[in-house]
Amino acid sequence: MRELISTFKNLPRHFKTALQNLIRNNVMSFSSIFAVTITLAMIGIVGLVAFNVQDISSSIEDEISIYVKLDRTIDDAQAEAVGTQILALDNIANVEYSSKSAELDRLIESQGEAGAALFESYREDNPLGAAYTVTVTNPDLIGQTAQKITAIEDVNTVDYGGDSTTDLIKTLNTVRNGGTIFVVALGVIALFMIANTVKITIDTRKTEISIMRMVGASNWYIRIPFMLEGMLIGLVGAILPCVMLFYGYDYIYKITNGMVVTQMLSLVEPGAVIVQLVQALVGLGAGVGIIGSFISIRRYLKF
Amino acid sequence: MRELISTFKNLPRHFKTALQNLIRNNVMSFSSIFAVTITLAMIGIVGLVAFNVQDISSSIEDEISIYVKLDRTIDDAQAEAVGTQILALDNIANVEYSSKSAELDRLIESQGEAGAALFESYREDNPLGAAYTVTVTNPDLIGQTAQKITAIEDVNTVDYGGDSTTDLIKTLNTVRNGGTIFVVALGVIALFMIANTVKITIDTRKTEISIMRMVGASNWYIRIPFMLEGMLIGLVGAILPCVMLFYGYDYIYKITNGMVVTQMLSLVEPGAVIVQLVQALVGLGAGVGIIGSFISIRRYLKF
Amino acid sequence: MIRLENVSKTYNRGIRALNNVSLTIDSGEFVYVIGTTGSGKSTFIKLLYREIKPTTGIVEVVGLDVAKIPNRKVPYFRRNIGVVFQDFRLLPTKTVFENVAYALEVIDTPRHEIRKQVRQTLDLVGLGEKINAFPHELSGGQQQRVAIARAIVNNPKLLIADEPTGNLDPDTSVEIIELLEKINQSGTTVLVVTHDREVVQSNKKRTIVIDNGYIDSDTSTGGYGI
Amino acid sequence: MIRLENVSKTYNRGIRALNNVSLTIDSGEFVYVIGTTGSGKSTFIKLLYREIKPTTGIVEVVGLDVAKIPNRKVPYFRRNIGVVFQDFRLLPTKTVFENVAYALEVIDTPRHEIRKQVRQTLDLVGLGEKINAFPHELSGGQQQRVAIARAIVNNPKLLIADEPTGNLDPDTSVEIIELLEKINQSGTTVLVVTHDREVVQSNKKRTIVIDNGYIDSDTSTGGYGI
Ligand SMILES: Nc1ncnc2c1ncn2[C@@H]1O[C@H](COP(=O)(O)OP(=O)(O)OP(=O)(O)O)[C@@H](O)[C@H]1O
Ligand SMILES: Nc1ncnc2c1ncn2[C@@H]1O[C@H](COP(=O)(O)OP(=O)(O)OP(=O)(O)O)[C@@H](O)[C@H]1O
Ligand SMILES: [Mg+2]
Ligand SMILES: [Mg+2]
Repeated sequence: MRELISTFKNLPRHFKTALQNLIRNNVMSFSSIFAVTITLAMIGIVGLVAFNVQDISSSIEDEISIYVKLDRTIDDAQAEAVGTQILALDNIANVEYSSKSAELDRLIESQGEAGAALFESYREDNPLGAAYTVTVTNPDLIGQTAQKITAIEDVNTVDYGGDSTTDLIKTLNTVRNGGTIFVVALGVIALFMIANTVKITIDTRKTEISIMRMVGASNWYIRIPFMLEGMLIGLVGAILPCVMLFYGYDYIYKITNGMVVTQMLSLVEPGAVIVQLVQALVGLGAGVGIIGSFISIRRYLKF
Repeated sequence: MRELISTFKNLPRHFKTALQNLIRNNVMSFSSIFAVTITLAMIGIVGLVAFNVQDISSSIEDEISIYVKLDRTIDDAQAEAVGTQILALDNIANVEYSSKSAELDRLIESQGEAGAALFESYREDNPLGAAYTVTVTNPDLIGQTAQKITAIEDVNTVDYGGDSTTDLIKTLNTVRNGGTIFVVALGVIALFMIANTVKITIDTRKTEISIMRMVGASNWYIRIPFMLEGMLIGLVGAILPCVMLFYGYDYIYKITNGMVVTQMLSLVEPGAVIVQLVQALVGLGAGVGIIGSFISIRRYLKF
Repeated sequence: MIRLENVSKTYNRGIRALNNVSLTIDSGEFVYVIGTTGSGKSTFIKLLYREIKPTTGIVEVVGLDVAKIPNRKVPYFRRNIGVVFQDFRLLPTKTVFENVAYALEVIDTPRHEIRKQVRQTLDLVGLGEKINAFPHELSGGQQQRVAIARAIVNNPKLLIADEPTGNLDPDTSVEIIELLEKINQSGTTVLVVTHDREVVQSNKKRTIVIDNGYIDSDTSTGGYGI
Repeated sequence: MIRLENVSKTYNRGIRALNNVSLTIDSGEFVYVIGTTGSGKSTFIKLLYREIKPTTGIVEVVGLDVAKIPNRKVPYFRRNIGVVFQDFRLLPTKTVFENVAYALEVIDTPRHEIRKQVRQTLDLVGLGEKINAFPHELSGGQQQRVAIARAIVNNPKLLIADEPTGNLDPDTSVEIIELLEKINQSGTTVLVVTHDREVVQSNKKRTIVIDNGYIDSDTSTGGYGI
């Protein structure tokens, strides 16, 4: 208790000590900061890529829809009724109507140059039914939803791409989950890296620590400056990666107009994402620095 | 020269020294080896993922094809002539013929349940032309190839998905190039990481180095054991990641039967890839260890 | 102040540095410890401030059984003791002033107090003008005097000095010994390990002679001086 | 063997440790360097084996202008000189044997030669049984004797010893000085920095007194002894 009060009272002095050590051990400090910098840069880059992969995969999912063909014998009111019933189901995001003649247009168009010659004659007595294009909120359940729609009266066929779409969705999920695991794994590795660097930095100063204890410094009195030093190393090490991410991504976003080659690979807007990432990096750097110091110094506070 | 001869003559002794130092500085050595281990593990994982992404993206490209519809008035011989002309073009990998009636089957099938009712009547006087499905060797040039096919007589329409396919191809290229840049960047970062660790390890022994010079040890005599030690750190650090990759990937490949969820995401076969990766990791670990030591020790051989 | 009871210290590989040592040193005493090199003098005093623990026997200092102090409490225990180490042990990244001040900072001395006392003590050991130098910028004797200053700056109850004059010329040595005596007169118990025959002979004090890990003689218990 | 011409050494912050020193020491001489603490003795000898370079003036040792030796060649130059450092400078991860052997290994001495000579030398300084100990397992005086053994093991042309008896008891000191004399008699030039008045007085040799960076007296040029 007395120790704790003394610790807080001495915070300014500890901070000064931490800063001094950082400057006076310049070679070592530089190496540690460098290690933190490249580790955080790595986390930053991987994080950004992951964000974008997530984003792209959701936008691909957004394009997935169920194509519902209605019986061609029903009238407009009945067709509308089907639309209402679909909307009433779970997992429906949006429903778009396409009339009989719009469907014929589509068919003709799909047959290319020959289309008009082939099918224009059907215009009078359209053999096609009207259709709905249905988008869902949770693509994982698209199969079930399609089945429910099939059960609705006056619905002729329901098409969502079947297995190939479920496969695509599963694939996207795998990519996303794999990506998350990958980022987390890299993150953990990187944090070990920082903690290890801090550990080495402290190892080189074990004599110093033992001298401090010899002279009567309590464990917290010794620990705090080291932890603050770890924090400073983390913070200073975070500067470059943060600046790089902030301006670098902005720059890439600007010169590509927000897309990589095509609309299909559109980039996440810089703003919020970058701010989040920067916060994460600064937090990680400082946090791991502090905790790493705390843990590493432990073994030297025993003699 | 004399120095060089002496160096080689003393290699066994230097090796013993390196090994001794590794063991006697156990805490420091452990930290360095740990740093190398996690760095190489990272490179290994990223490398494997990259290999698989490359592989998957090429197999997606393999599926891309040009759909060539022929005039419906031509006879079989003429159709065959078109096929020969297509095959004569550059960039053609494969050409597959689909007769008029096969085309009608396809149309009927595409219209679902209503298809037969709608189009079966056409069977007698088929309004559709025969078609070729053409796959290309270099998807990047698919647009040009399609254009050349269009110019062939008796070809009615040519469809390769137009912009959306070119977009897909560009996207895949971007993913591949981006992936390569990403892997290389991470690799470089990781190597800096190892070199930095070796540097820290040597920094902590600058007094030792200066004592050696005081006692008359030539620069090479001092340097060699440090370089060997760096190599050992690299080699020992590579063991775990290599074992992990070797058995880990094999395991994943076995339990997934070589595919992640769907055929679309099939995994590269373990064998050769893993052997290459392991070689790369071992080489990197040892190489960076040696070179890192060489460079780091430089500044301490001056006093 | 100090009580050893049948204390032995065996290092690993079976090196017996101290054998069955028993002695008592009272508060306020001034004691010399002498003996040939490697006889166990440093081992003896390392036991007192708990750099090492005895293999067998009991070491009691300022009323505490030293071996039983929990690790966490050791620094508090050490605040009672000022130690001049044979190998100085200065903090390499701190200046002379900061090294000496550190012993006061850890016991929460107010800043102006620290400044005053550190300056005074450094003047006392004759290092007034080296106040901002780093240890590696000092000569051997100067480093030794910084170590002395640090040991005495917080007025410890017990002052232990391992060869405090080993790197000093005879004149400076005499000054330092006189300083230690002055500190002793103000009530501090002082224990000095030394090889300096002149020092021991010119100041007739209690002298403990250690030889090969045994107490060879102790003038207070009827042994013989050199 | 050694020639200094108007040598001055100024450390950073303008600390003048040596002022315009000129002297010559011939091959085969035995010279004591004495002076109060901080007077510049270590600075003087650090100039000789090029731990530092003079600010002005010329230092010539074994016929070479020390300041002009390229960095790469410095170790070869140092093979002519055995140095006992004031702070020992033993390699912490090497045993006593390995520390001493190192000075022979670097000059490609055959292995059985090394073993023989190291053992002999360690016996000579009285450390025969500590052969496999690490420096941190030794007492102060034992470390000092390892440093001496390392300095003499390769029979250097010039032997420099900075306080070789600072951590030794009087009897061991005498033995070490006798050892240095024996080495001197076999032709090696010996330069000893010491505070030990007894040593200087009992062996009447050329004595250089340094005071505050100046040569205060030099018995060979008609100065006075202590
Ligand atoms: N950590 C250690 N491990 C093993 N042996 C040790 C250790 N420390 C000291 N010794 C041995 O114990 C014996 C006594 O050592 P100590 O340091 O107490 O001697 P000392 O009387 O202080 O000698 P000096 O006057 O040379 O300083 C010596 O033989 C020494 O080699
Ligand atoms: N690296 C350095 N930077 C600045 N000043 C230094 C440095 N080394 C020594 N000095 C100063 O130079 C002066 C002479 O130091 P030197 O080590 O030569 O003394 P010395 O005669 O060997 O003393 P001692 O007997 O105490 O070992 C001292 O005042 C010392 O503080
Ligand atoms: Mg001792
Ligand atoms: Mg000196």
